[in-house]
Amino acid sequence: MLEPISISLQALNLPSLLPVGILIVGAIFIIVLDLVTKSGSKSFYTMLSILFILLDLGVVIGYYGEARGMFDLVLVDGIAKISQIIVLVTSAFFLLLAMSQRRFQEFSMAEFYALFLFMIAGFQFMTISDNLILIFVGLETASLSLYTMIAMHNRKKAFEAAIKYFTMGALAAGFYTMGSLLFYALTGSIEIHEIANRVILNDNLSVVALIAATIFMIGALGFKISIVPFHTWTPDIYEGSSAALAGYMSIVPKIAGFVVAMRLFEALLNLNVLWIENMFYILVIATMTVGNITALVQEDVKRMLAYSSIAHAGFVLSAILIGTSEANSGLFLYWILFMFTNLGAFTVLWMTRHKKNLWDERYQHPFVKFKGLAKINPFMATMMAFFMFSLAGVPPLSVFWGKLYLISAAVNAGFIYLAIFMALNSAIAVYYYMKLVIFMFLMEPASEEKAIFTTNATPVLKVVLAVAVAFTIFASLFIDKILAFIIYHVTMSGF
Amino acid sequence: MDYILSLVVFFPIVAGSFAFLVDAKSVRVFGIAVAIIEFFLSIVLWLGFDYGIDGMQMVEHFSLISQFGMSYYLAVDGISLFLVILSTFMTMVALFALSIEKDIKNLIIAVLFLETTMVGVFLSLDIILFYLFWEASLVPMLYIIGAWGSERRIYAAIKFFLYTFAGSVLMLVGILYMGHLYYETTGIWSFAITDWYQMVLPFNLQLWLFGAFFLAFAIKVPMFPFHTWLPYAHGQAPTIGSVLLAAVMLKMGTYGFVRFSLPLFPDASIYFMIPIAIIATVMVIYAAMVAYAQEDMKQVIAYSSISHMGVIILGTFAMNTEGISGSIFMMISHGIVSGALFMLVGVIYERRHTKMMREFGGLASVMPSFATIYAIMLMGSVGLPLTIGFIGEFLSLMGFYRIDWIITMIAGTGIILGAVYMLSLYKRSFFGPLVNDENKKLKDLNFKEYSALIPLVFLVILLGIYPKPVLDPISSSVKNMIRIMDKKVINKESKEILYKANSIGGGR
Amino acid sequence: MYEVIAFYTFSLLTIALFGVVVISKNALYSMSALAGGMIFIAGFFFMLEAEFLGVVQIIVYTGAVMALYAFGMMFFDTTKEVRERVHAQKVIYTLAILVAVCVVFIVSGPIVGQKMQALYPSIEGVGNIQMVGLLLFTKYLVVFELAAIMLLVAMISGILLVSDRMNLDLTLKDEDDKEREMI
Amino acid sequence: MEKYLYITLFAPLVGSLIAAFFAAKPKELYTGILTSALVGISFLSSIVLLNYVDADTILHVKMMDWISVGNLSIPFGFVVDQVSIIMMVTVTFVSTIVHIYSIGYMEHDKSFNRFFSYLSAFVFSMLILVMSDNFIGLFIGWEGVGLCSWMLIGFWYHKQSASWAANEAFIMNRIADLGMLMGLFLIYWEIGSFQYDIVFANILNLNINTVTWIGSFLFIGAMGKSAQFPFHTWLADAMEGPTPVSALIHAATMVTAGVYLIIRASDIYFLIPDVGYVIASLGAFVAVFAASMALVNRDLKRIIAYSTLSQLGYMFVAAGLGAYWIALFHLMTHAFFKSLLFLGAGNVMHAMNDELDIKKMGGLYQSMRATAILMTIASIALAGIYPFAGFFSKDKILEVAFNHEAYLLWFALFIGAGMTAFYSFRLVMMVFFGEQVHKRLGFHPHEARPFVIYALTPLALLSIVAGFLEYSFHAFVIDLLRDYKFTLDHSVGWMLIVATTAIALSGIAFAVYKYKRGGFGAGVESLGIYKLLVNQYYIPQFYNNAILKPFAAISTFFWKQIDLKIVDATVDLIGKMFYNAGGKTRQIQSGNLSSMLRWMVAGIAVMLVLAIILRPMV
Amino acid sequence: MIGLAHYLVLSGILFSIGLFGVMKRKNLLMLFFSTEILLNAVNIGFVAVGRFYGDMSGQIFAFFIIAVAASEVAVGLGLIVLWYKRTGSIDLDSLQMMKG
Repeated sequence: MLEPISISLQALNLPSLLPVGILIVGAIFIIVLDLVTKSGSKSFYTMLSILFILLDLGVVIGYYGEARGMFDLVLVDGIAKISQIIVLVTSAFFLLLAMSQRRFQEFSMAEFYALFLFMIAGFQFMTISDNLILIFVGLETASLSLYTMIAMHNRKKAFEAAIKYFTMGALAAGFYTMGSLLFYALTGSIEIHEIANRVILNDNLSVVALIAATIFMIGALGFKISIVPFHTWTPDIYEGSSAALAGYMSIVPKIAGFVVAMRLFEALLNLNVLWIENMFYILVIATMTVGNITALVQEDVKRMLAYSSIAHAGFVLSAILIGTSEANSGLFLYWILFMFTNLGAFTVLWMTRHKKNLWDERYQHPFVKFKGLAKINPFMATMMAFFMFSLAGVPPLSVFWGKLYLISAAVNAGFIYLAIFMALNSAIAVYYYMKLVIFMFLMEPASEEKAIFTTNATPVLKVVLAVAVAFTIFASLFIDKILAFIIYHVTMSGF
Repeated sequence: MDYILSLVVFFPIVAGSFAFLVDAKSVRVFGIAVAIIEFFLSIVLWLGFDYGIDGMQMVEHFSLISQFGMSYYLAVDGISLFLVILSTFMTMVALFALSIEKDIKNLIIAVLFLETTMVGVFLSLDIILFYLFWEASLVPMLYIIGAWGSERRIYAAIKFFLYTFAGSVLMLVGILYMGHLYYETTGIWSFAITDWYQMVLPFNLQLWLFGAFFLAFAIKVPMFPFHTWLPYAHGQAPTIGSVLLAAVMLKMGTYGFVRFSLPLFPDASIYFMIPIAIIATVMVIYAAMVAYAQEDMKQVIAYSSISHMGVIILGTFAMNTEGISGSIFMMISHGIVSGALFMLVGVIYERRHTKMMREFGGLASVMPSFATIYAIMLMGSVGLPLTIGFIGEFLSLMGFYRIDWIITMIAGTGIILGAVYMLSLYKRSFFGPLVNDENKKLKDLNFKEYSALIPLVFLVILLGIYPKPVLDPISSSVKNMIRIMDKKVINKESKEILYKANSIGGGR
Repeated sequence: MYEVIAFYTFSLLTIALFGVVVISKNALYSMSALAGGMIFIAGFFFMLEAEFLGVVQIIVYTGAVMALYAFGMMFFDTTKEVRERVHAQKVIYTLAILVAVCVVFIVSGPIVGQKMQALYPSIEGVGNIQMVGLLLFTKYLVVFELAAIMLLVAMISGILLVSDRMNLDLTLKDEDDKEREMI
Repeated sequence: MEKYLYITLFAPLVGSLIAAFFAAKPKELYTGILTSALVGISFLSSIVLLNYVDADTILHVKMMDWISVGNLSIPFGFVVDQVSIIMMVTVTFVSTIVHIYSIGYMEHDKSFNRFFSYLSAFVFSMLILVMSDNFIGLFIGWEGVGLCSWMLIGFWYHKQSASWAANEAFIMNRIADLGMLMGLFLIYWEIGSFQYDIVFANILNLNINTVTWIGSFLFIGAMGKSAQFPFHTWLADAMEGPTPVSALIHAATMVTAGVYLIIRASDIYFLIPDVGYVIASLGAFVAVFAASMALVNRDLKRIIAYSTLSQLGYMFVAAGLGAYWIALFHLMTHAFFKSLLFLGAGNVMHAMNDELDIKKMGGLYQSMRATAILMTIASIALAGIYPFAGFFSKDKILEVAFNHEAYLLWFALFIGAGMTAFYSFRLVMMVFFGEQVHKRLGFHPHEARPFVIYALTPLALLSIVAGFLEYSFHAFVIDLLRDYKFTLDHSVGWMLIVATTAIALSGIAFAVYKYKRGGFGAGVESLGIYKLLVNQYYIPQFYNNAILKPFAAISTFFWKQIDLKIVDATVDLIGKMFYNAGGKTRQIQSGNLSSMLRWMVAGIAVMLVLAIILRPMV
Repeated sequence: MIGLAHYLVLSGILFSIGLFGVMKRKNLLMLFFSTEILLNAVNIGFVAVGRFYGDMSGQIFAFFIIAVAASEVAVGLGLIVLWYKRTGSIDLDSLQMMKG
C-alpha cells in the first residue's frame, strides 16, 4: 500500500524554480491582460516582457542556493546559470528589436510575447536539468513556441520555414526519444549523471548500443545546434523568419542545445570510447567546413549568416570534444561574444528591412542591396563592417577572443590538428564576411536613396546597435571580467 | 615620457576617429597635421631612446586578460625603433603627396588607422597584442586598395587580405602552442616575448613552431612562392597604398623573423638557414627577372620589392650581427626607396593615367626634376654606395657570406639584375626620343610632390653617408639578440654555426 | 505462452498497420491504420502492465489526436487518393532498411550486462495508476507542470495560427511616406 | 696638410653641386668656369700634397665613421701616399684640362651645366677611389665613377644608342663588381677589417688558398672597370658619350682604376704570383686582341678606345708580373697622351659635325693644323718612339715580360707594339693627310677655339717629356711599392729597345706608306679576317644572342608562364577549389523538405553503420 | 518467453517504418502520421524497458511523449492549415521557395 509521503518545502528548493516561474507567470499575465483589455500596444508588451525577463535575470544572477531542487530534477549549477544569463540577456536585446519602425503582424499580438516568454522558460528548463524528460519537454515547449512565432511573421516564406522547422523538429524529437530509450535500456536511468555513473560501473554493457544511443542524441541535439548533416534547416529557417527572430535563433536555442550537449556528451566522451571521440572530431570538422564553404557561395546576407552560424556552431562544438574546463569556458565566452556581434549584424539587417523585396525577387537582404552602403550610410556600413570582421575573427574585435580562447584550449588539450583545422576554417570564413564589406565599401551604390536603408530604424534599434558595436569593439576590455565569471562557474559545476 | 609608446601607437587612431567629424574639405590638412604630430612623437621617442641599453626600454607592461596571460606590453629597442620612425615618416610623406580627391575623408581615416596598426606591430612585445595589430593592419589596407585602386582593385584587395590572413592563422596556432608550452614549463600564462626568450625548446618542437610562424611571415614578406598577391596589390593599389604597403607592411614579415623566429627557435632557424637562403636566392633572381619582363612601371617596382626582400631574408638568416643589422637597415632603406619609387610612379600615373612604359620615353627632357629624383631613387634601389640602399645590401650579403659564399654569390647577382631591370625601366621611360605627343606637355613636379619627395631624397643620401645613428642601436640590439640565441641554442652543430657566423677568420 | 502469441500477433498487426500508414495512397486508410496501430500499441502497454498508459494511449491518440487529424483531413479535402511524386525511392528504402537493420542488430544483442537497480521501482501491491500518480506528483511534478504549459502553448499556437488575424499583413499596409517623416 | 687633402677631395664636389643647381637651366658659362677652377684648385692642392709626401711622411686622415656594426668598422678615411698622390695628380691634372676643354667643346650644348656637374662629380668619385684608405672607400669611388660614367655616356639620353651604351657600361661593371664584393667579403671575414694597412699586415697570416681567392675576386672587379676581356665591349660602346668624357673617363682615369686596384693590392698579389701570371696573360691577350680590332675600325673614337684597351692590357702585364711601379708609370704617361689623343679627336669631330668615320675625312691638316700636330705627338707617344713618354713606359713593360722569361707574353706585346704604331698612324694619315674626302661630302671643317688648343698643350708637353721623369718617379714610388729587379743583361735590354723601336717604326712606316697612297684596296674588306675584326670577333653579337636575348626570353617566360600560370594560378586554384566546393555543398540544400529529412536520417544511418563496422575501434 | 530484446526489436522496426514514412511522405498530413509512429515506437520501448527493470521512469517518459505528441499535432495542424489557406496545397513539394 502506498504510504503517505511528506516532503518539506525546504527540500524542494523552490527558489531554484523561481526564475522560470516568473516568466511563466509573466506569460500568463500577458495573455490574461490581452483578454481583459485590448488596448495593449506593441511597446507596452515589449517593455512588459523585457521587464519580466530582467526580473528573471536578476533572480538568476542572485541565486546562490542549492544546485539541486524539486526532487533532484532541477540542477542549477554554474553552466546552467551562465547559459540562463546568456539566454535572458539575448532575449531581452532581441525583444527590443520588436520596437521597429515598420509594423509587423507578430509584434502586434499579445500572444507573441506570451509565447516568447514561454519559449524562454522552455530553454531555461533545458539548461537547468539533467533529466532527459525535463529536457525533452522543455525543448518541445520552446520549439513549439518558436515554430509558431516564426509562422507569425506572416509571410509565405515564414510559413514555409515554420513547417520545415516543425517537421524536422518532429523527426529530431523522434531521435531524441529513441536515444533516450537506448540510454534507458542500457542503464535503466534517464538522468545524465546517473547514466554516466552506471555506464562506468557496468563493464560488460554493449558499447555498440551506447554508441547507437549517442548517435540518436547527436541527431537530436545536432539538429538544435545545427551540426552537419542535421543543419539543413538553418539557412531556410533564417531566411524565412524575420531578421530579429533569425538572429535570436542563431544564439539562444543553440546555447540551450550546447548546455545539454555539454552535459550529455562530455559525460560520454569521458568514457574514453574512441569511436565517439572520433565521430565528434569528424562532426566538428564537417560542420565547420560545410558551413563555411557553403556560406562562400551565398547571395543573401541573412542566408550567409545562417551558414556562418553553422560554422560557428561547429567551431564551438569543438569545445565539447575537447572537454577541458578551459574549453567549456571558451564555449560560453565565445557564445557571449558571438551573441553581441550577431545581435549587431542582425539588427543592421532588421533596420534595413524594407516592406518590399526591392533588390531581389527572393531575398530581402541580398549582397547587392548593400552595394556602396558606405557612401549612402557610412555609419551603418562601418558598424556592419565591424560585425563582419568580428565574425571573421579579426582582432581585436570580440569574436576573435573567443576563437583565440577556444583554439588555445584545443592546443592546451593536445588537439593540435583540431586547432589547425579551426584556424584554417576561420581563414576560409574571412572570404564571405569580407564579401559584404567589399560590397559595402568598395563598390559604387546603385542608388543614392538613403531612406530605403533605414525604413525600419528607430531610436531603440539604434541603441541596440550601439550597444552591440561597443561590445564588439571594446570586448578586449571586459573579457577579463567575463572570463573570470565564466571560469568560476564552469569549474564550480565540474565541467 | 612614461607613456610615449602608447601615445605613439594610439595617437593616430584617436585622431583618425576625430577625423570623422572634420569636414571633407579640410580633412587632408587634418590628416597631414596628425601625421606630422605623430612623426614628431616618434622623433621624441628617438630622442628619449637610450643608446646605452641594448635590450628593451620604455617598457609599458600591464595585464589585460589575466586568465589568459595576455598583457598590454609595449617596449622599444634598436630593432623596432627605426621601423616605427619609418612607419610614421612614410605615412607623413605619403600624405603629403596625396592627391586623391574621392572620399578623401575615408582615405585619411583609413591611413591613420593603418598607421596605428603598423606602429603597434613594431612596438608590441606581447605576441597576442602583436597578432592583434598584425591582423588589424589588413583591414585598412583592404579598404585602401579596394576603394581607391584601379580596375581590378577588388580582386587584388581580396587576394591580399585572404592570402595574408590565411597565412597568419597558423601562426596563431603556433603562438597558442608556445603559450601552452610556456605554461607547462613555468606554470604561468604569459605571451610576453621577453618571457619566451627565456624558454629553451626541444629541437623537434622548434621545427614545427618555426614552420607555423614561417608561413605567416613568408606570405607577408612575401617569399617565393607566396608572393603572387603582391604584384596585384601593388599594381592595383593607389599610390599611398603601395607606398605604405611596400615601405612598411612588407617589413612586418621580416621584422617577425628577426623578433620571433630567430630568438625563439634558434636551432630551427639555423637548421632551416640554408633552405631559406635558397628560397631567398630564388626570390632575388626570379623576381628580378620577372621585374625585367614587366611592361607596367609599377609592377617592376613591385617585383623589385620582392627581389630586395630576398636579400633582407638572406641577411636575417646570416645569424650574425653584420647580416641581421644589415637586413634591418635594409628594411628601412627599402622602405624609403621603394616608397619613394611608388610615389614617383604615382606622379606620372596621375598625369598620364597609365603606368605602361611603352607609353613613355624621353620623359627626362620634359620633367627633369622628376627624372633626377627618380634617378636618385633608382640608384638607391640598385644599392649604389653612399645611398641608403648600399649599406643594408652590403651588410646583408656580407653577413651571409660567412655562412655560404656560393649562395651569397648567386644571390649577389641580384645587384646586377637589379641594375638591369631598373636601368632598363629608366631607359625605356626617361631616355630616348620623346615620341608620344601626350608626353610633350607634361608638367614637372609640383609643390606637393616636392614636399613629399625632397625629404626622401634627403634621407636617401643622408643615411647613405651617415648611417651611424641608425646603425648603432640596431647593431647593439642585434648583438643582444644573438646573445640570447647563443644562450638558447641546444644543438652542438647549431652552436658551432652560430659561433662561426659571429667570428672572424678561420679559413674558408 | 499467451504472452508470446499476443506479442507476435500484436507485433505483426502493428507492423502491418503502420506499414499501411506509410505506404497507403489513401489518406483515410492511412489514418485508420494509424488509429488501429495505436490501439494495438495500447495493447502492448496492457501486456506490459502499464494500464494507465494503455488507457491514456487510447484516449489521447485514438480519441484526441485522431479526431484532430480527421478534422484536418476534412479541411484539406484529402479523403480521396493522394498523388505523391516521390523521387529517389531507392535512397529511402536503403536508408530505412539500413537503420532498421542496424537498430535491430544493436538491440537484439545483449545490451545490458547486469540487471540494474531500478531508480523508481514500482512498489509491491501498489497499482500502476497509483504509481504513476505518485511519481507524477512528486518527482516529475515540474515536468508535469511544464507539460501543462506546453499544452497551453500548443493551444495558443493552434488557435492563433488558424485565427483570422493571421490573414492580415500590417507591414504591407504601412504607408512609407508618412513613416519616413517620423524617422 | 689635411686641409689640402680636403680641398683636393671636395673642391670638385662643390663645383659639381653648384653646377647641379643649374642643371635644368639653360647654359651658364660660369658653371663651366667655376667647375674648371675648382678642379684646378684641386690639382694645385694635390701638387702641394705631392711635395709634402716623401719616404717618411704620408698623410692619413680619418674623417668620420661610416658603418660600424658588429666587428665591422668602416670609416671615411683617406690616405695620401706615394701611389695615391700620383693618381691624384694625374687625375686632377687631366681633369682640369678636360674641364677647360669642355667649355669649348660643349659650347652649344643645351645641357652645358649638367655636363659640368657630372664631370666634376666624376672627379670627386675618382678621388675618393684613389684616396681612400680602405677597400670600401675604394669601392664607393669605384661605384661612384661607375655612376658618373653611366650619366656621362648617356649624357645625350635622347639617343637610344647612348642610353643603351650607358646601361651596358653600368651593368657590365656591376657584374665585375659582384666579383669584387666577394673578394671584399672574404677579406673581411678572414681579417676583420677593410683598412689597407691592417689587411696588408695580416694577409701573410692567411692560407695561400684564401689569398688566391681574394686576389682572383678582386681582379674580377678590376677586369670590369678596366674593360678587360670578356668585359671589354662596354668601352667601345661608351664612345657614345661626349668626347671629353671619353678622354677623361674612358682613357685617362676611370678605366685605369682596375690597374690601380692591382697596384694598391700589390701586397696581396705579391703573394700569389700565379694569379699575377694569369693577369699578365690576360693583359697580353687583350693588348693584341684590342689592337687587332683597332686595325680595321673606321670609327675615329672607337679606334682610340681599342687602343686604350690595348694599353690597359700592357699595364696589366706589368702589374701582373710584379712590376707595379712600371704599371703605374705607364698608367700616368698613358693618361697624358691618350687624353690628348681623344681631345684632339674631339676637335676633329667638332670640325666634321660629329662625323666619326675616318674614311670620310682625310686632308684635315689643311684646316686644323694645331690639332693635327697635337694628335701626331700623341700618336708618336702612343707608338712608343723615343723620346716620347710612351717609349719609356712601354718599353719597360716589354722588358719586364722578357725579364720574366715570359717570352710568349713578350712576343704578344711586341706584336702589339707594332700594331699600335700602325693603327695610330693609320688614323693620323687617314684623318689629316691624303685625299680630302670630306670636301666631297660637303663638310667645312674649322679649327677649334684657341683656348682649347692652349689647354691641350700641357698634355702635349707632358706626352713628350714625361718619360724623362722615370727615375724620379721610380725613386718616389718605390718607397711604397715593391721594386722590380731586372736581371737582364744590359745588352739584352738594349737589344729589346732596338727591336721594339724597330717594330714600332716599321709599323709607322708601313702605315704612312700605305695610306699615303689611299690605303688598301676594297679587296681587303672581303677577307674573312677583316670581317672578323670589323665585327669585333663577333663578340657583341654573341653577347646579344647568348645572353641578352635568352635573358629577356627567360624573364618573360618566368613572368607569363611560371608566375602567372603556375604560381599565381595555383593560389587561385586553391581559392576556387573552396568556392566550387561551396557550390557542391550548396546542393545539399535543395530546399525540398523531403530531402532535408533524408539528410537527417542519412546522418543517423551512416553513423549507425559506422558504429557497427568499426566496432573494433571502440 | 518474450524478453526485452523482442520489444526493443519491435520498437526498432516500428521506428524504422516511421523513418521510412517521414522520408517518403509528400503529403504533409501523412508525414505527420509518420512522426506519430516514431514516437509510438519509442513508447513501446520505454514501457518495456521500464517493465524489465521494474522501474517507473519509462512509463513516465512514455506519458510525456504522448503529451508532446499531442501538442505537436496541434501546432503542426495549425501550421499546415495556415499553409493550406495561403497556397491551397499541403503537398510538401510546394515548400520550395527557399533553397541553396
